[in-house]
Amino acid sequence: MNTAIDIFTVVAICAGAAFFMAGSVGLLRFPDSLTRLHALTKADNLGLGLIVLGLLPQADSLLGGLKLVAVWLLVQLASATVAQLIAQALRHRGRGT
Amino acid sequence: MSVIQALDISLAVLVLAVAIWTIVSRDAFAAVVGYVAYGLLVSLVWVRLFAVDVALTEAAIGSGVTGVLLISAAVRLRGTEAAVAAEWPGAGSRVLAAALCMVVTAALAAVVLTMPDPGATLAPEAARHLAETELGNPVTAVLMAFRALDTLLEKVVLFLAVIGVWSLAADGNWGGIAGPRRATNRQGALAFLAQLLPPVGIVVAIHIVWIGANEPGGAFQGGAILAAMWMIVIMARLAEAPAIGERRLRLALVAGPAVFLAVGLMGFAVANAFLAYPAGLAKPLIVFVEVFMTLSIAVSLPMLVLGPPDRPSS
Amino acid sequence: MSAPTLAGLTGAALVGLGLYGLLVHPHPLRKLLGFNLLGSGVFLLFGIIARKGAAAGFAADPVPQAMVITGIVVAFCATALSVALLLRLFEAGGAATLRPDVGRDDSD
Amino acid sequence: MNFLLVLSLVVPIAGALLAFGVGGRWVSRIALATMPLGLAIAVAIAAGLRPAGGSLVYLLGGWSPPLGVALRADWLSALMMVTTAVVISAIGLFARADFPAGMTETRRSFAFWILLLAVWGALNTVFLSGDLFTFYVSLELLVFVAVPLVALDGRAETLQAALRYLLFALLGSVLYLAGTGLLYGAYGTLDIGVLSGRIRGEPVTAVAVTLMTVGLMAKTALFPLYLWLPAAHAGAPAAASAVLSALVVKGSFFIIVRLWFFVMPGLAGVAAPQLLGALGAGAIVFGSLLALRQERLKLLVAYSTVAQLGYLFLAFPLALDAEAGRLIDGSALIAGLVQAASHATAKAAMFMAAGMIYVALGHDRIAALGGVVRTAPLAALVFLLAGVALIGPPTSGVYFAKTLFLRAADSTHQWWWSLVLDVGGVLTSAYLVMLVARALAPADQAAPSMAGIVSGQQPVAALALVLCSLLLGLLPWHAWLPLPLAVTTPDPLSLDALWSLVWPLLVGMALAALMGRRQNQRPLRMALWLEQADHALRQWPAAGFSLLGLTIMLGVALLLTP
Repeated sequence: MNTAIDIFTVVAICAGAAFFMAGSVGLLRFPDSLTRLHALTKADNLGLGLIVLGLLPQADSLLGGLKLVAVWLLVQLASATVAQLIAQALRHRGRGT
Repeated sequence: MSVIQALDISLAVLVLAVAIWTIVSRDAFAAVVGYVAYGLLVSLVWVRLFAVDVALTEAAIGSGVTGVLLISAAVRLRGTEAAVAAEWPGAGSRVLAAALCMVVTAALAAVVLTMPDPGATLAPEAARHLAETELGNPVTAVLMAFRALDTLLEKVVLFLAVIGVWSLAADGNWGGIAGPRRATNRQGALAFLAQLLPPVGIVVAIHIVWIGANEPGGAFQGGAILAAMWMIVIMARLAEAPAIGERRLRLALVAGPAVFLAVGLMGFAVANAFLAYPAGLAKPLIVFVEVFMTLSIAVSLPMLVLGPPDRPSS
Repeated sequence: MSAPTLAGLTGAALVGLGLYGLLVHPHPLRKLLGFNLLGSGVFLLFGIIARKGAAAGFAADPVPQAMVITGIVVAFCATALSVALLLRLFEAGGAATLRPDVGRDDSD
Repeated sequence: MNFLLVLSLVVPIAGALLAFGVGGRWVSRIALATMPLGLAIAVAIAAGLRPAGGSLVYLLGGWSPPLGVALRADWLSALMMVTTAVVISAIGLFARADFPAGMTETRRSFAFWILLLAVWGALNTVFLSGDLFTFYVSLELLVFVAVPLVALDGRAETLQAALRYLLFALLGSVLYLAGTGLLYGAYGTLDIGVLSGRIRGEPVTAVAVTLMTVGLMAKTALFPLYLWLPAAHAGAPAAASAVLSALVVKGSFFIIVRLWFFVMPGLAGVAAPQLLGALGAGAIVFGSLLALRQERLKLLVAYSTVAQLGYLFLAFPLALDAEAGRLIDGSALIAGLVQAASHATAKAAMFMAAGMIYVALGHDRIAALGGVVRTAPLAALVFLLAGVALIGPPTSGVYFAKTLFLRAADSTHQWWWSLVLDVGGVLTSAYLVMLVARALAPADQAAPSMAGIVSGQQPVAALALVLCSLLLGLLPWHAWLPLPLAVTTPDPLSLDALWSLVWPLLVGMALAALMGRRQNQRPLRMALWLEQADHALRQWPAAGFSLLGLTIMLGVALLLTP
């Protein structure tokens, strides 16, 4: 049972890390700010989600698990807001580069 | 080389690379953004040093609040870099300065490399007396009991910094308001965040102050979170900062050091020394002081970030 | 090389970097960044001292940790006061320079 | 008795917090009400030292070092605390007119009075602390008091001076903090008493002490690290300049003394104290010569501070017992602290006088000082007396200190330091004589219309301070303090004493006369060179190089000490 949980954790975290990697590559390689933003937010949200998911079975208490979920939710909220603000600023300047 | 070691080395390389970037970058704004990232990386280093209290403080104050302050300054000072470009010392001087700085670094590195392991420590002493403070977190015990005077004086530093920033106001704006004005239009993502986040932030801050007695956390970290909540509300223009002449604001600012001082003086009467706590009441008294310290920190940090009042109160 | 030693060496390097930025960079805001780097380098030196002082069941000596927390708060206060001064100087003089002879009458 | 140590820092700080909370016109009243209390506490501590066996100790929170923090009072603390209390009280009296308690709260008054109380608390912490990290926190307190005081007038050049001061002082604090950390890492304690028993002559000690000392020298504005001082001290309001020049720079000096004489007296070696003394000598000569070249009165006084700070550092080589390689807390150290106390009182009075002259004339250009004797006779008198006090007539504290310095130079066979003392006296006389000549000249035109009126209380406060400095050598204060060795008051009426006042004055007069005759000609090449050097040292790159160079020199000197 424990081995199964550990394997689940490792797989989920690796998948999450892969999303982070993809997001970072997108940030560096995409041509303009809006697509970069797209790459970053999508990948980071999913990446962090998978990492939190992978860590959940490892939490030693219910409270610990809730804290992990809370971290994920807060990051969701913050990154959504920041993405929105950046996009607004870009539109305000009238260009997407 | 183990995985952990490889991670440690890459973290150190990353920290240094970002630090070099903040020094050599041509654009001040980019340098400041680099510094914020640097602060977060350094807090990871603190986690690796098993100093979670410090990591929390560094992330919240060293990177977070300092970051807000520096970014807004960099925005307002855009374009001033060109004006001082002529003041750069010549290439020869720069090389010489770099060489001299390297000597300092080399001396410190030599000290680090020759440091005995295990080194000199007060950890056993702190452990022996921890029970007397009725706390579980030794860092809080050092801050609030063993070296309480330093913490008290540091609260006075915070208080003086607020006075120093305020004293830069124009005479006509004394007693007035700093920071952005309140807007009637409450649309937009930031306003949404500023309405959603503070209740969560307040709960988290209270939690961090409360567990600070026994686990990593405490007044500094909790106060910084509360301050961040307030700053988001002000930046989203949902509310204005209070006028600096307002009595409530003044009292909130001095509450931390004043209550600490009062509890310390009470020690003369009930515990035979200044800043001593009577047996059995140490933990409640320390938490009591920390509550007021948190309040003062939560109010001081936004005041420092907003700067001197720039308009009279209406 | 152990994690604390590595952190200590990073700290030593940061001290040199920060010192260079603070002394050589002409722009006050960049000097301030240099000061903050210098400060955090010094704090990391405290970090290695704390970690090497691990004893009595504590993963790190609490005394240097407490000093660093105090130091971080003080460094923030210093940064805030510097920024406020710098912005006021910029407003009042229209320039953000530390050259003493700009707009002064005492140097002939 | 011991609880007085706590009160001496708590009372001013509590006053500052209270004044802030209450606000309005109560701010200055609370500050002024605190002053007699603080003065009484300082005197009580000084008087209590002898009966207590020489020192008083208070364990904060009941925790004993090394884990806890102790406050300690000895003769050094007592001397400096009483001086501070006297100077702050006089400044308080002086500042009542400049920072009035109006019906509505004003920015300047509010900030000034709270900062004045805070600086008192910070200085008392410096004088009483027995712990290296508490020193750090109190140093930061001093920075956060001093910088707003410099910027109080809000003009662009004072804001710039304040920013330069802040950045340089912060650099000093961080260097000090780095050294503190290294000492803790090596010896596991921050308590001065415990540390002095454990410290050894190792490389780590040399690196730590070097960083701490250089950081503190930057804060003390010891030559050549004075880039921030002239503009900062000359640009602040008179009462604030008095605080800064008289007291704030002494705080960091005091910590250097604690570090060298009480933490590591046996590890100083021979070269390092000589280096400190040489910097002091450089300050005396360079600062005095530059004071002679100033065109504004407040700047002259500021450069005179640069020079006078140099005397304090002569205590290091003169206290050295070369055979044992130890710093002895004997007559040279007493001389250094008496010099600090005399300079504090005289320089505060001098800045007050300069401020009153500024008010009375509407300017402080030295070339246009003519007629000041008629417009502001009392201010001119105070300025003259303060200048005389700095030269050192036989009853003054400066003379007392000089006698002890000379005695130490004699007994340690270091004649060159007595030469420095003589040159310093001559140059001080020269700029005073030059000022007197200017002041006695008839007024050029009718008195300018922008002149203001000096409040009646102000000259009294300044005069009281000047008298303290002038009589410090005569008063039997040393009978009260547990000094490490018995010192006798030099006889003020002896021929030697009179001669030692007269000859520097005569030579100074001759020098001033020579300079006056050259007034309309091209300045000497040396003077131009001097001004260029001064200009360079007040720029960041040169100051940075001096700082790094000094760090390396001091480090090498300490590393090579066997």
